[in-house]
Amino acid sequence: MSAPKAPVNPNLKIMAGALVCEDCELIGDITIGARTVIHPKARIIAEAGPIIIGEFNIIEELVTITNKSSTDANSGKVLIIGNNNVFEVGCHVEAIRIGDHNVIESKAKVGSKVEISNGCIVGCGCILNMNEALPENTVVYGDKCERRIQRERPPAQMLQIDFLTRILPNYHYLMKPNLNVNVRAPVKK
Amino acid sequence: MPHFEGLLGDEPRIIILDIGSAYTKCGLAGDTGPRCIIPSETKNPRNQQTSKIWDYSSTDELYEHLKELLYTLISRYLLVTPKDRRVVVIESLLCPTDFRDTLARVLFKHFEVASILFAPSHLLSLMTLGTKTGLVLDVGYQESFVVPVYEGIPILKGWRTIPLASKAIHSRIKSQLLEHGTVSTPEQKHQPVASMPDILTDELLEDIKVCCCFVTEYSRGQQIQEVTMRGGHANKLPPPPPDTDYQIDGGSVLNISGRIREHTCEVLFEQDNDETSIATLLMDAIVACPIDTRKDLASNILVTGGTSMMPGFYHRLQLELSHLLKKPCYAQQLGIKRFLFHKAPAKENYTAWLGGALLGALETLPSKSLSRDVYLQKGKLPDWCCIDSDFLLEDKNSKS
Amino acid sequence: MATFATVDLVKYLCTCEKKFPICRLYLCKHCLKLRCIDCVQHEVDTPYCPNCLEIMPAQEAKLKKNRCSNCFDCPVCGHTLMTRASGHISPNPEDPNKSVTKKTYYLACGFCRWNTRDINMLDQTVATGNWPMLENPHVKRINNLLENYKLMAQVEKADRERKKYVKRRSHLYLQDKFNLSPSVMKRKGLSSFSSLSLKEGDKTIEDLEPSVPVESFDPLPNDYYTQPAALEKTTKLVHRLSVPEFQPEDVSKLHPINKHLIMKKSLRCRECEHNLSKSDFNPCSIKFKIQLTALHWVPEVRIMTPSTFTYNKETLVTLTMSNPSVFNTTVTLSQIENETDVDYCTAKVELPKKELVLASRDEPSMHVYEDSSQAHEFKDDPKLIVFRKGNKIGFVVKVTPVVPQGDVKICFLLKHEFRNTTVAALQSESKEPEIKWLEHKVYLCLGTI
Amino acid sequence: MELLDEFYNSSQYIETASGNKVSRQSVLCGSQNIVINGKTIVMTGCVIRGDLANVRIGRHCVIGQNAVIRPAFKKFSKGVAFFPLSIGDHVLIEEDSVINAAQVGSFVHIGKNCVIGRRSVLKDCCAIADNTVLPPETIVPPFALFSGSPGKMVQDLPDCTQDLMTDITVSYYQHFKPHGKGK
Repeated sequence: MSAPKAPVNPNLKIMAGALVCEDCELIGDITIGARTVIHPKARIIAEAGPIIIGEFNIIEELVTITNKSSTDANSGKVLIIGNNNVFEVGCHVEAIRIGDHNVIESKAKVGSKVEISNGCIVGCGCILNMNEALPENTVVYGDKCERRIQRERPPAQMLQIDFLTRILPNYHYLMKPNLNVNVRAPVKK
Repeated sequence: MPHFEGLLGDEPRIIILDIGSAYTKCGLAGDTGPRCIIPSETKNPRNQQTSKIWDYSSTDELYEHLKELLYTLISRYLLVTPKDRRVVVIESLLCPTDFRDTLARVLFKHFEVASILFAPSHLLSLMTLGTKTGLVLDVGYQESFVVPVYEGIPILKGWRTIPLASKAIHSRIKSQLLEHGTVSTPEQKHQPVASMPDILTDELLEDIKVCCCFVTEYSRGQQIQEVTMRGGHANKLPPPPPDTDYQIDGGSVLNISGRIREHTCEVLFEQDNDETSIATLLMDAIVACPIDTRKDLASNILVTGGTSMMPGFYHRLQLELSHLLKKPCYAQQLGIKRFLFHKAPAKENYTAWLGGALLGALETLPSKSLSRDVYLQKGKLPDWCCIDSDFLLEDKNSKS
Repeated sequence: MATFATVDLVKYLCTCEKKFPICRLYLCKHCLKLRCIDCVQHEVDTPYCPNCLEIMPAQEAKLKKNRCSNCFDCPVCGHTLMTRASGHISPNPEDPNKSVTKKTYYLACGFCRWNTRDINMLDQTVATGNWPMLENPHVKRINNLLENYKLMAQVEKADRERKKYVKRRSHLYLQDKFNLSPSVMKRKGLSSFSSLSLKEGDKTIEDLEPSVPVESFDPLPNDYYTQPAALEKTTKLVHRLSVPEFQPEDVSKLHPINKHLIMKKSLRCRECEHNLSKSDFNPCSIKFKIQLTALHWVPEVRIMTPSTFTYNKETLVTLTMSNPSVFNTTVTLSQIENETDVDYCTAKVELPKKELVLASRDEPSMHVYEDSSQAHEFKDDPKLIVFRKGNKIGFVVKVTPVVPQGDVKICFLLKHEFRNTTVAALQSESKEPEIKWLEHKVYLCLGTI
Repeated sequence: MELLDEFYNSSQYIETASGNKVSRQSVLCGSQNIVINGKTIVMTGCVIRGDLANVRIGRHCVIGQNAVIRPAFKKFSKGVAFFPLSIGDHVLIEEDSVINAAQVGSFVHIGKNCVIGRRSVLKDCCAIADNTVLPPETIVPPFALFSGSPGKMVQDLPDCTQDLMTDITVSYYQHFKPHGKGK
């Protein structure tokens, strides 16, 4: 387990109640909302513009979220991720915007021209790179990225967040929430 | 209840097999439907290449592929021990001799089945109705095939076939897409399909046909043919149905124009240079039959084959026939007034199979089948078109 | 998947003249011949559900059409459905002030997220079973037909019995029964079915209602001409064909599909009818009651490292050979006479002329690193035997490609000692097992030029 | 084909008393909850999440580069629980695969870039082809090869799978050598 060593990122804003493991890479102007859990080895890179992550999101290990607005029109825009989203192990997200209650499953890739509304599931290994907006409650699944509309949106992961908030501090160095403060220091709980 | 188990298990159930040119239907006698309908192809587990059963260059190749296909059917779907079981094979009258010879070789030599009965598909289809007379139209993959059957006997001079079926629709969709179709990919919108013809796999064409296309109604069909076949002005076309966006994978969208959706199935009904279509096929078959059988045939039409499940097919066929009846060439000859259709208690694509399942459940089956002993002794199969093929029955008689 | 890709480089010739990697071959200990999956009999042992891994007795499997009654597949993507519970709060019928939580269950797919509520199937009150089954709407009609045909078949059989006694008349008999014209008579192959079409002379069918013909059909609904194809509401062909009897076209008609069983099978030698492989009864077990895989009895040849080849130039190639037997085994390699098939032999090969002795297989030593003392024990020629490690040796062959391009393929005859331990054990305890020599043709693909 | 020697930088790997070789660039979270039984190789970039629940890995396993071993959670009416994850002996997991299973038996081969869904159970002697996605709660019976997305049974494995897997994992360990030592 590596000792706390991440360089201080002055543009990183972590709301009180968020749980951000120290052992991950957060580059650029990033805001992390309350009760969001970021597992170790996640990478969030605000390259072309800021990234704002809402509340109650789970971002698992080896996830990469990049603001990489590829077209000129989007350049410099903020990548806003809503609430109650789950980013599973190893997914790659470069979307324009992500709403609420979405699940991006393991190894899925969401390209930089995609807008995800609410209640969508991008299945394991599916790749979305068209210039498109996913309608609400879309499920993308399978070898051929087939789609269907589900009736109910995926449930919120409140219980899991509660559990993780309890358990992760026992094992990991965490970044200290710094709402409205630009100074942060690693703290071992 | 071991006693009951013994009773049930005494007679191993007969395998009913129908290897169609696109799909294979397989199941057990006495069932109300086949256990599986799978593509008639085999997949090489090493390089994932599929080979179609009917595309064979030699009987040795066919032997290997049939063995593979039957192994899958028996061990994955039927879960039975093939040895010493009886088999009913449903075959078309047009089945090539080398195919049935090879199939018999695989079944007898490799799987060591007890007996095989080769049963003609149109007779089996009629069995599902419980009638003895009818005009059986099979619209399958390769061709459409009509056989008049009167009092249980096929009228051989009445059979007609035409290479208009699924395959023709697929190639029509393909050529239309290559001509006008567009694909939108992440890189570029509305590229012509012709720039990436590889995306048009057989599977995709089939799915487009199933999900997007339909058989249009008679009057619209006539208007369309006026333009596409006889060079009428394009503004005479009926307003086409809306286009459909078809997702190919996560990355691209194929635009299926309304014209493709409506026009492609016209291939079955267009009367080209020879003035033949599926409808004229039926008419000509009736004309070729003895005059006293015609009325019975026309009022007992049975349509089988997966392609006839296209939406709108029956409605169109019925109107086509009624209109043909008004044509002088048929009106005078036929002397019939109407056509009546039967619906079998099965989906069209397994009607013949169901007939096989009925036949296979009867106790007379052994006496009609070719047993392995006789096959090994004679080394060949009887065939309906060979006069010397009576040996099967003769042999049976002397044996029984 | 390296393990399963490279086994194809070395193949052994089965007795049936087909080539297989050694792990797919069996050695019949009674015929002492190699057998492959193509030349053995496959028999159904026990059907079981691949999901709940429970055995279903063969009779029950037959009745249930080889489908598990508790596990279901998703009709959309084919993945196994999960049972999900949900709680409903409803007022207590006895005490209106209190409420009770009632648990109900539904089936849901964890992959495409289809669930039984999508098709408005009612939730169940128990977790397993009880899901309504679809029934073929034509069952009654088909059974009626079947009953009738069975009756006719009986009549026909009785007729034939009678016919035996009046054999002379049989031709005439057929003629007046079917009114066959002579031209049709020639085609008995066809007419033999005619007796099954419902004509049975005096015997008329009482119960069977005739099929009712239809004169006209409804035109397509107007939506076909005014709406785009409703792809999300239409099933694909695979969905339809996975339930042949129903073939729903509308997504809302999809129904959970009972999981298809798979089976444990046993293999039997076609010649001597002894079992070659019979697995344990329990579906979870990986043990076998009988298991005669060739890997346990025949020395396995492998290629040590990939080599580069040039046309007409001699290259040294190291092969390895390992001994599966618990005895030291002597092996000789020789050229295959008259191997002319260039498809399998594209290079000249010079093989070790001396006998090779393979040390016995000894489980614990397999995990130990190489031991140079072994080389002395077996007096190995270091030019020939590159290394010796437990039951494995590395030896050198000289390969000269004789084709200018393509794969370099060689073949040779492998002759090895074989001690039939099981039979020996049966005969007597003290006797040394009898030594037999077995020969196998081995085909190797060494690489490309 | 015999396996080729694969050399690693001895400073990059820790060899334990029981013969495990664990990359320093792997992440073992909650290492007190992780049991690795011996002669198992954990390669660079692996993540093993012992912090969520206990993880037990048997003998002679190979965990390829960037593989993630992560106990799966399940929701109950009164909260969530992460299921302990156990992996048997002689298991080969190739690179970039994500294992969220509840149980992986012995003699199992998992190809590259697979996702093994939550609470899946892989019985002994089964295999998962490259790029397969097994959805949550998939059961893989013995001697089955699963492939595709969703993973489905495509083929039977040979009866001697146990011997093949033992051989390949043992020889992988023997050929996994530090720089400078051995041949």
